[in-house]
Amino acid sequence: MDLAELNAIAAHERASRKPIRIACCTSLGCYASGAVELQQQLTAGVAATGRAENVEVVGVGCMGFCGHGPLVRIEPEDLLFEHVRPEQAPAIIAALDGGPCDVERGDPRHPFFARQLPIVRRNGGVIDPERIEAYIAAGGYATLYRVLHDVSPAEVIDQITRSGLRGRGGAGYPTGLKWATVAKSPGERKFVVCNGDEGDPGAFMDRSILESDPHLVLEGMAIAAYAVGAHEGYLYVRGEYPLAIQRLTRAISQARRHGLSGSQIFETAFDFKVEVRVGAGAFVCGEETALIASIEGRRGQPRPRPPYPAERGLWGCPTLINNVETFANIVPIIERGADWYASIGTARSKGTKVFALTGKIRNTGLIEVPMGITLREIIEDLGGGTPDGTPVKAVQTGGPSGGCIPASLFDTPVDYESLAAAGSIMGSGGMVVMDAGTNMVEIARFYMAFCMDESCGKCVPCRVGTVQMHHLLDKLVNGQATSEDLVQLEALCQIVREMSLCGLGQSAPNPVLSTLRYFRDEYAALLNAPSAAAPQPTD
Amino acid sequence: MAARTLTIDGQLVSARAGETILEAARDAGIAIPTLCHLEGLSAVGACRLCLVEVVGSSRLLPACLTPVSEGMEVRTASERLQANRRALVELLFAERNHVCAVCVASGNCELQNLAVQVGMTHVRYAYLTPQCSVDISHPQFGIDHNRCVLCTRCVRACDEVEGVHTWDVAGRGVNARVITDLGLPWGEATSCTSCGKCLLACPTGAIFRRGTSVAELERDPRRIAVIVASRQERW
Amino acid sequence: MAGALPRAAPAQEQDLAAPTVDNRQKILQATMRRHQYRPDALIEVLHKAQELYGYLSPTLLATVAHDLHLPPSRVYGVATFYHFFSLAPQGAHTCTVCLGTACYVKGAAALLAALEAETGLKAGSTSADGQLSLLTARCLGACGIAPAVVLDGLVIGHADAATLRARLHALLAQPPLAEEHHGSR
Amino acid sequence: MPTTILIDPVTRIEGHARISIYLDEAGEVSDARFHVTEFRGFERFCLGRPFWEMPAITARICGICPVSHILASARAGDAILAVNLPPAAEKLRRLMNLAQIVQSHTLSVFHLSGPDLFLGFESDPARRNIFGLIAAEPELARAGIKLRQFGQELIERLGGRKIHPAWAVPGGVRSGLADADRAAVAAALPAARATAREALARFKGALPGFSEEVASYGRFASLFLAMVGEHGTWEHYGGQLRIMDSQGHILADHVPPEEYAELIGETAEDWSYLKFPYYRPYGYPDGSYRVGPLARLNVCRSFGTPLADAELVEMRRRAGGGPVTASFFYHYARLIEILGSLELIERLLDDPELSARRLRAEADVNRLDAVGCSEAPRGTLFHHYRVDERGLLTYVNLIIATGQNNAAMNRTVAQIAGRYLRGDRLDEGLLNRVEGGIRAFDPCLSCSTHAIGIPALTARLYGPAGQLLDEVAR
Amino acid sequence: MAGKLKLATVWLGGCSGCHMSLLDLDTWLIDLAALADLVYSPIADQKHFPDGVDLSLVEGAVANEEHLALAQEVRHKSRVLVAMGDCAVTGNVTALRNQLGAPDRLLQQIYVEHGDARGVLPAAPGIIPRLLDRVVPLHAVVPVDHYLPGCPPAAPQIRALLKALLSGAPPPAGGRFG
Repeated sequence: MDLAELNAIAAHERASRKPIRIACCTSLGCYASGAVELQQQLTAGVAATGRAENVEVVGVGCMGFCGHGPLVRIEPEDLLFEHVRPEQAPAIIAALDGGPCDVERGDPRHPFFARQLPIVRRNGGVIDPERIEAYIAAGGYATLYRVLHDVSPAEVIDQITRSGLRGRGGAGYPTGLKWATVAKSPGERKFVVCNGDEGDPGAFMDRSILESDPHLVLEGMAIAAYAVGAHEGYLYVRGEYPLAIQRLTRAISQARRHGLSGSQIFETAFDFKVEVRVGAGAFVCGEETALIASIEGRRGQPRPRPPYPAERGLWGCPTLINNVETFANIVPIIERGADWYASIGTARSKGTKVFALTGKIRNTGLIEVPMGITLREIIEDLGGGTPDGTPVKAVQTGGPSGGCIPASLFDTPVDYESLAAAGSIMGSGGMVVMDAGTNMVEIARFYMAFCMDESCGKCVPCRVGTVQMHHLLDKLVNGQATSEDLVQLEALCQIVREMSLCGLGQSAPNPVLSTLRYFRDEYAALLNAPSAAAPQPTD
Repeated sequence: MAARTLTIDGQLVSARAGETILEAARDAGIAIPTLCHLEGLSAVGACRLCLVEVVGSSRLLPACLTPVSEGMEVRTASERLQANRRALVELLFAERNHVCAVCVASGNCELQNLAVQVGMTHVRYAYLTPQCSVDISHPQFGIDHNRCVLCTRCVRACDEVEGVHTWDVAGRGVNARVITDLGLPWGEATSCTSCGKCLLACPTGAIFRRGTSVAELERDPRRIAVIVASRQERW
Repeated sequence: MAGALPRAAPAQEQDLAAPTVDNRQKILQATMRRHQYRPDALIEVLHKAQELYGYLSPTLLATVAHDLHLPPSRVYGVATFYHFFSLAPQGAHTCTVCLGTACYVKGAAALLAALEAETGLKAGSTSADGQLSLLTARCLGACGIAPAVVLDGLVIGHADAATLRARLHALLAQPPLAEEHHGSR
Repeated sequence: MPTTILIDPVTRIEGHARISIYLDEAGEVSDARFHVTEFRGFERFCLGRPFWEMPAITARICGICPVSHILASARAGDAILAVNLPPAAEKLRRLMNLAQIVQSHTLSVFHLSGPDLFLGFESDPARRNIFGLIAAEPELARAGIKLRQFGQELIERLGGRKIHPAWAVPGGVRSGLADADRAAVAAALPAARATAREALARFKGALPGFSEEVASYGRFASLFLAMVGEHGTWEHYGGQLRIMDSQGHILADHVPPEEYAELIGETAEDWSYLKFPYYRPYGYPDGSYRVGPLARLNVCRSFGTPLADAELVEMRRRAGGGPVTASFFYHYARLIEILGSLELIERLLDDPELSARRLRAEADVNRLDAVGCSEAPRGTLFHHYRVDERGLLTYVNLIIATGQNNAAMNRTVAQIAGRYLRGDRLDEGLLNRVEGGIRAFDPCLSCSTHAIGIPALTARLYGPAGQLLDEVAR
Repeated sequence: MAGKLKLATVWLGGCSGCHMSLLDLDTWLIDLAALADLVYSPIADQKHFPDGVDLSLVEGAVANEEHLALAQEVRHKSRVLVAMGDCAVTGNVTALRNQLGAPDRLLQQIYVEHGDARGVLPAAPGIIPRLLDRVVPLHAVVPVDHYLPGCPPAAPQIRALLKALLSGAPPPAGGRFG
């Protein structure tokens, strides 16, 4: 493969496009709602009505408006249809002629779409994620070509550093700095690992990216490998994402066939072989040292850091670990320049962030917005508030490691520091909206149950502390807790946070602490008189 | 070997480069509580009892794994650390069914000693009272999961010293259990050489010799280090 | 309102053929060979083994340990660490309720309770006749269509108790499946 | 018009109990129930544990007679191993059991019943305790305290601690008696013996004044069960079972303890956590029997030591010959056993074999079903275990002395109430008598329910329809 | 009598070993009698727990309804409350039944399956107290001022604690489980 071939593929792909395109979302949400059959019906309908010359039906990646799926978009008219059932295919085809159509219509100019700034999701809902040609036609792999031929590893790292990109997995560590550390770390053998173990319940950004644009991630990884001097990579994807795994696996073999992965990429001396590793249901494997253990085929138990994986990672070798969204940002940054990227967002949080907007919200789905947008804008403008119009009470960000932010703080800008100051974290991007009917203590208990179940069991504070905290929250929810129990709960939060080995344990108390901070009255209301807390006799 | 000078609890201590804070502290006669640590075995930093404060680090660091550095300032016994350690020991006592009064290791138990060392007067947390089994299918040894603290010293002694890896941990979280071979009774573990190093390494009464009655367990975990050292000597 | 998901196991290689009772062992061997019997392929191999056999029996684990040159206890430790692996046979049919946050906020707990009441099964258990396993998941990433339930690999979005009850009845009314089946989740 | 009187709780006994007295429509006592209110569940929660740990676990059934449980349990363990103990181990175990009989009986006689026996049943309730005895009879009290101390210290010298020594184990014992300890014990013996004799003398002197109590505190015909030695002598360890009726007929003799189940059945009542054992051939409740000091002295031919035998002859004479049926004589028997135990201790201390080094027989599981038996201070104690082939317990049954006296205690209460109850009112006098009657058995409810409890007595009187007529708590 | 402290000892779910250890103070008991009046104890005759007790030593775990009520009464009426021995401090052997779950099954096995054919379950409301679902240490139901571990605590430890508390000094630290 060389540049000419790449361009030829792109040109051919573009040339074979038809004037009218019916794009049918085939990402998980729509997929699960019958999108495959719908796509078949549309294809058959187009053929049956003799329009195959002018009209193509394409399965595309996630359009983001998951709560309204299956979604169908007709281009170039930009007609959006929602909740489409397979039997409605003829009606949609009829709509091509402006005929009557009783299929539910969406508004592509709705703030949900209009307020977004797709960078990593730019191909989502646009290209067919199962065909490398579609990606190449959208400019794919040209950046890798340019990097391998014209840019030194140091320059790549410098660009990433100057872009201000920070890790999208949660902690927000400066990506460029991490790359530089791995690049500097001595070692014959280095690894690049993509963390696709998106474990936060209520988060599906990475799934969507992998399902919608797998090559974007692969290309980003290859650039990273080039920059840090690695020749092997792993993509660790949770086993709960079979569709993403399937598309990713297909993408890798396509890339290999096209000489875009493996040995001598683009006929340079650069080798980069990447393998998919499928997780097997362990949230803790999102923690990088546990992830490493899992890739090595061991129990996903973290080990204390330092040493950091950048120095000692997979099999003791320097290892770069970034998450899916981080890698998806690489190509756009290199393509359009660090300055462009750094112009988006806030002073310390650059670029965009993808969020999964779920819970008691009208417009459920996936959004990509510039850093610095306020929670209110996301929830009210893009999200449209609660389905029944009642006030939103709080939003939970950051999953089990995050916290609940009350409506009174919705003017908080979404950036790493502001969210942390509000007692939560950016996390990987889950946003679960809660209305007045939500019991915040129950939510805290829900997350604690999660952490308890997902604790690997290695260190004492997390293994036992989460169980004890859950027990106390259980007592609270059941109205059996005393004020002493509440004191003990808070003390335990502190202990587990300070003493735990890894991020799972250290952040497990966060949902409790943040709900205590903003909704202490709900805890207080559940307290019982001390005497009633005594054990009850058996019957 | 280059020397490093640091202060531990205000005391000026000199240590070899590469030594851990724990080693330096013990050489200087400063006791830092440990449980999962055992000289002769790799350190895993799991029990968290040896966490110390290091000036300049926002997080607490495990003394068993953190190498000393020049000018390092370490505090091993701040009020916060002591309170947290006590809580950890209480959490351990609450986790399984530790009944010192009727335990084979009573009087020779690191957990029982830790309770004294950290000043635990009682357990503030709810006892979880899991249903744990006792396995005495091995002709010589037995394991009582009621008394296991999941320190994995048996796992490491078996793997690193005996070189067999009969032991490992199964399950996760509070449901984790040490197991032999495929989780079958120990007596059916064909990989076991019956060397007894797991028994030596165990800090509590979890692993014992069959026939041992209450408060009768005799074993000296320090022998693991002796075995390791004498091996190095030979090779 | 439902679409079948591909199998969870890695699909990076083409299988020799559709698995049958007779060639499962061959397929498993081929998988290990492709990984050059490397110990770090353990999880991949276990995925394949479970896909082929439905669950990881002691014999199967012993074979994997032997062929990958791993201590049996390590194989057992890994197999029990990850929620995906099952050491006991699963029901002929599986019903998995997602308990991710989005689903939880939208009533997944009540849904699960209804299913437990309906089937008489506790979450995580299999009926005595081996026909149905009632399971839970910690977020399928299908939050956009919460609450989500997976019935025999079929994702059902915006699930409600009445619909599920009807579907379950329909499923269980079918003639019982043969003893051998290929587990998929 | 049946009526119930409830006495709650019973004081100065080892355990939680209350008493109900039922009156029939004529106002006569129709029944009495001694309710044991504690439960601990040893028989169940020990399952799945190795039998080697059982001596120490079952010791925690009772802090007063842990040694009895330790020994019965260790003997069951011996039987599982199917070994013969080194002779020294057997002798050391005997020594400890005798020490325990001394300390436990002393506790009963001085600390618990002493105020009744030496100060009188009518003394001030507020002073009716060991501290009251200290105040009123300092010398006697001090001597009693020291006698108990003698027993406890001997236990400590053997087992390393006074209470719950982890010492006797399946196959033997863990340590011997150092020469210095042996000498110290020997040196303390004369004073102990003097106290025992003094107490006996005081008791005998007061006995004529207790004629009411002798007549009515549980004086009835019943069976008696105890262990006897080879020649029918008094035995406390390693003997065989004998059952005798009040006429002195031996109904069963030299029954090995492992065949206890053929002799003894057990049943339960819904009003007590204490089970009801009975002599199987006679059925329940006809087969109710008594155990303990009085039973031991009734069934044995002789004690086997000079001082005790002389006292035994005298007691039998005072009781009118033949088996003694008055439960008040439990106190008497207890004092004789203290004296006899001290004599046996002296004899054992002189045994050179006590110094042997070999104290433990080693073996693995050789038998899956085993019974261990010892004479606890309060009576015959059975530990019955079944284990799997590795030695994990699959079945545990414990038959405890006090349980075997359960029916007798009920009868005693009924007898006292029948004699002293006037109308449907409770008074201090009745309470005293009922408690005194119970105390003669020295019930150890920690043992009998594998439990322990609150220590005070309240009486309740119920009307015909079950309504509370009266309640007295002093 | 004025000036003498009021001492009580209480016995909940345990084996009485701690009380026996108290009696193992032997002749120091005579000294103790000079310092304090024993106003409630299993070895004394008072039927009701009196008001205004200065120091209460509580042996045993809380295992049934009556223990619970008594523990609360004792706490209410005592200035200083000591959990004496491992059962009161940790639940100890008394709490071993917790592993078997709620006590119903336990009772069934012991009284019916191990009993004879006419076996019945003890159940007489108001007469024999209902068992609590779980045996718990004393501090789980009432605030405790001092803890004295040991099974039982040895007599010298009890003496050291009593000496300190009776003289108003803080009790000695330490003590060991088991």
